[in-house]
Amino acid sequence: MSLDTVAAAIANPDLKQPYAELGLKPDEYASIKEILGRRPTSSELAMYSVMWSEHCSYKSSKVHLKQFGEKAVKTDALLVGIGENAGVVDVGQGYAVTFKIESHNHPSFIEPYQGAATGVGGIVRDILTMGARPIAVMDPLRFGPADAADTRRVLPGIIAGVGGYGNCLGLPNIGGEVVFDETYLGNPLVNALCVGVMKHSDIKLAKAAGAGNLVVLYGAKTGGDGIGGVSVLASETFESKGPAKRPAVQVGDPFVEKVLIECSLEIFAEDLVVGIQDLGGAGLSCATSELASGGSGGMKVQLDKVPLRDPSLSPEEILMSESQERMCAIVEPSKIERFLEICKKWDVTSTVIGEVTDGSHLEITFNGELIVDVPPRTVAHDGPVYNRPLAKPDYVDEVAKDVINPPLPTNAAEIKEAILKVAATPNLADKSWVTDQYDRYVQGNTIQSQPDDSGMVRIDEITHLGVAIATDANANWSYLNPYEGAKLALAEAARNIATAGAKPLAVTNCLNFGSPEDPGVMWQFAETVRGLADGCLEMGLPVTGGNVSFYNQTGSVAILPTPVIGVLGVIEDVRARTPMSFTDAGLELYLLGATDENLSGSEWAYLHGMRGGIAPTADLQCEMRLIDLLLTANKESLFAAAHDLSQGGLAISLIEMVLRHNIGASVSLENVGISLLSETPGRVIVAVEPTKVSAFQNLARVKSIPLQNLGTTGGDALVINDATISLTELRTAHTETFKKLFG
Amino acid sequence: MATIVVDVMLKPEILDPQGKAVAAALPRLGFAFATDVRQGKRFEITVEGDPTEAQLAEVRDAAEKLLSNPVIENFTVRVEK
Amino acid sequence: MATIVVDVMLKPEILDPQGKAVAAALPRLGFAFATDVRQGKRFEITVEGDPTEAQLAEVRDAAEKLLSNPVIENFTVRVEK
Amino acid sequence: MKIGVVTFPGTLDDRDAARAVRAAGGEAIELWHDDAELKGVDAVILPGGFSYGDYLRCGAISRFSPVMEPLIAAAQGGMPLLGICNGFQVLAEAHLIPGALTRNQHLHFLCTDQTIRIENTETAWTNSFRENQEIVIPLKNGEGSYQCDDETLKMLEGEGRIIARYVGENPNGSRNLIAGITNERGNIVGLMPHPEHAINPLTGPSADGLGFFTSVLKTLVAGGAK
Ligand SMILES: Nc1ncnc2c1ncn2[C@@H]1O[C@H](COP(=O)(O)OP(=O)(O)O)[C@@H](O)[C@H]1O
Ligand SMILES: [Mg+2]
Repeated sequence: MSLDTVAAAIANPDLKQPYAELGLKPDEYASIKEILGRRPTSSELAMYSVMWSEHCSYKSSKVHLKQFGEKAVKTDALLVGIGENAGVVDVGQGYAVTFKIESHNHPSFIEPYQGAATGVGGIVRDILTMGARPIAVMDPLRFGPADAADTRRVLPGIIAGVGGYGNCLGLPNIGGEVVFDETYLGNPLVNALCVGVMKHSDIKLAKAAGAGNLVVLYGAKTGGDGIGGVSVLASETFESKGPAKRPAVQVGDPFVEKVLIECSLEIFAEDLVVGIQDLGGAGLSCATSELASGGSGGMKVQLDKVPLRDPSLSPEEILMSESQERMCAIVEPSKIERFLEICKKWDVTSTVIGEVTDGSHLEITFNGELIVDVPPRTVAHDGPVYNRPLAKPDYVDEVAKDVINPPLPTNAAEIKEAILKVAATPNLADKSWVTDQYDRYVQGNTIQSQPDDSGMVRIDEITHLGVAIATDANANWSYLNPYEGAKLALAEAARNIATAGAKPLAVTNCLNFGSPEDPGVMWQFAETVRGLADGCLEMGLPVTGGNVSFYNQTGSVAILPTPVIGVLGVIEDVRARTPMSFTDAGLELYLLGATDENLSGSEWAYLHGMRGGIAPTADLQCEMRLIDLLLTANKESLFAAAHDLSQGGLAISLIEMVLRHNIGASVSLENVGISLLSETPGRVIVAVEPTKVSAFQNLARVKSIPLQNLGTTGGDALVINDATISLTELRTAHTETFKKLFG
Repeated sequence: MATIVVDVMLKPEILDPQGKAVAAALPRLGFAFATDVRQGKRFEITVEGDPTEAQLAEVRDAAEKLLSNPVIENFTVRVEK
Repeated sequence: MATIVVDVMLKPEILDPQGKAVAAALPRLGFAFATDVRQGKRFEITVEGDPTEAQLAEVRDAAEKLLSNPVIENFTVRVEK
Repeated sequence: MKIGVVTFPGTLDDRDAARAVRAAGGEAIELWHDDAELKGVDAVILPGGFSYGDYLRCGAISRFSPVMEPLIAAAQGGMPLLGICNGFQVLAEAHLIPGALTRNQHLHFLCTDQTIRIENTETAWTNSFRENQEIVIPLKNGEGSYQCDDETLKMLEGEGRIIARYVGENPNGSRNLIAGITNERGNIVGLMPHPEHAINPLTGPSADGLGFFTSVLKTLVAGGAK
């Protein structure tokens, strides 16, 4: 095959190019020609096509995501904001923390194990790239119905992949979600979060500054993995019959990544890099163009120097390859020797492939011939921006008229039946079958993990400083009202870290939606972003980064709008956290927050085939007072335990609390059905020692949070009014579901 | 009784971390013979009597559905005496 | 270039949970042919030129030291055309 | 007392093992797989993890690391050596203890708070425990099923060399519920669950694991393994 060079592009301007096959629209192709003043070479076309894909360019979402910057509160806690690989937050004592969520949805549908594994690998490299040591991962997941055949194919593979990769890297898995809904059949969601910690002085950025500095590619060799993979793939809707294409699957090598992490951290510790970028979606195309545009723009790369696993790869393919476990660093010539030496110690392949120039173009040669000559910003940042049409879909007003009145339990037998049903339903059942496949202990700093409200890790063994993270999405509410749904998910995630006594500091998100070319989906998306931006502004929390995943739909049926919101908080002394459940009998149980009768979007309504109604309205002022109360109570050690209420309402929260340490409780409830099954936001159960009750009541009064006495802890059963459910019976119902479904 | 062997190997273009690790370990132990190593799976399936053509077709079907992952792997089926 | 194949199987007396899982899954998919399934590993080692006797001896040595664990596994070495 | 902790490429629990050594009152010394020296340590821990990705077989590649040569010699001479999880697998691959660790019978990675019973309290690593003391420490692995032939099993049982057994349901299919074994002399111990992750109830299920590390310090103070 002959090499398409810049000279050839000039000499042969009318060559027909397969831009459409690469996913570019005619006007996008035209604007590439305009930028370059000639037709692109095939290598340039490859670069533009992957970098201008929806996945890499955010072309449909950009105009909306701007709000996160525009509406943001100014905060000194944000050391690095949106735009870098991941945002960085000051957590005090000289420490900074970086965290981010990414999706790997479509690859995980095609090859569940490798898709999920490389999803974890990718987000971990994003965190490492900031200069941080990765310290934990989380995995919010969504699947089709639990008993669907394809779920049985997809779920075990995804769980094994998340575990297989994360366990081998030595990253504790401290939380996640497993939710089932019909709309995810054929569109499972695999979101992966990673959090890392560093000292302020260690922050690294993706910029290639300083003419004469060297461009070093290190890590795995480059193969044909996922050529046109994530990027093109993530931009295509699956036909109802199955995937439109079966491109080469990326296979992860967690061992190489583990070594890459240790090697990189040693390199960072000796301050050997000027800039650094991981290779993820769009591979070298992305890394070189982003690094170059982060600096003055000038960079020369000799593509033939790239070490190959498959020697038959063409230059276009080398540029597009998404081989995993690779990093690209900018290194001063005086430091290169030491850099290569550390790579050698860890047996990591490292190669100088180019240098930073004082020009303004990214120039790539192959065997001495110029094949790419572009202003790098036009590749990395100046991609197309679409203001896609949006329209409120008809269903929204339709389903708002639905009357949501599922049958509610009233007598003892019905209460017991309802409790056992809630305990066992796949969305609320015990997830140990999943989480027991994940190492939660490695690194020795895990304070909380599943099934706690949030994950918590210690970051300093001397001072006991720690961070907590929770991720939440309530797609049922987002479906009814995406604006409120986003705020409610934010509030829930914040509450989930506050119950433990951690103060919310920053937000990340992964926005999973159907096709942006559908105006209804686009409306859901726009409303979600508006809701999240407004919510963050009101709560004073910055959005530090995130990810958008579009085209999660089969035919014309999109997934429920699923904005997964992650909130990170700080706790000064992890030893003093408030645990999720009690270890003593004789404590008083209270419910904080008011309960209303609306069952719209609740699990109980869903269990009765009802999906409509009107979502609750988020009262963020009230949520903030509640968070305040939780933090104050934690400081004053008022609570023996605190546990958030969300999907499944009081019923599931009580079940989880009594089963945690096998200590029962007796509660008496008026309007028992609503009390147990309503999912009104802004509520928390707390367990209080009798001697601390009056101090606690005072605090609740000061914060204007309604409270209700529920009962007391103790015994070997959950007693609700006159219904008694033994802990043994309850445990069986709660823990058998996943074993029965997945073996 | 006969044994049907199904060999399952990663497709040549797919990364094989295990094979790579073995290939890297061999020279460290002083073995210089290998230019490449790929690691796959071998299934030994015992069947009653002599395998029939129909049975082999069934095994091929099972190899495709269960024993291998056609997205990333190839397989071969043969009878071992 | 030639390929030397090393097959490594668990000794018959050692429990093979993977083989057992496959044997249990086959009938669930409607495949009734297997009376037993064992799962092992297959290594494909590429060498330059035609393998010599000395090279094969070396491979056997490597199979014994590295590719298999003689406490639980047996191996065979052969040249594949 | 200096306790060496070996890091192979892919080792994960080395920092935790060192932390446990310090918590017990010892001094932890880092040992690097590629250096054939033991830096004058009095005992060594091969920690958990996925050395070389656990590719091929767990422990099979690391077993040939340069550090293993002096280590094997020292251990054969009586120096206390503890292999935890991946370290246990390395010990088995190096034939310092009999048997092998194979895929969990249920084929999943399993991370759980596991009750084990300490049945031999005379080894260099278990002498702080009471006989038949039951403790809870994390078990986390994909290939923790202990297998050996009948003869070996008979010998291990007969000589009291099974130092710890799983209590309750068999978590991985190990023969006779074996969680850990020792060599004849009692200085080398292989253990599947992780005592280094149970030194403080804040970060583990208990502090029960500390006993393994205080045991070896006691052994060393008393003049080495018997
Ligand atoms: N939903 C979102 N909310 C906030 N920031 C986002 C969102 N989606 C993407 N971003 C940010 O936009 C930037 C551009 O993303 P990109 O360069 O594609 O990052 P990466 O490929 O590393 O995920 C990143 O900083 C990312 O955090
Ligand atoms: Mg990135």
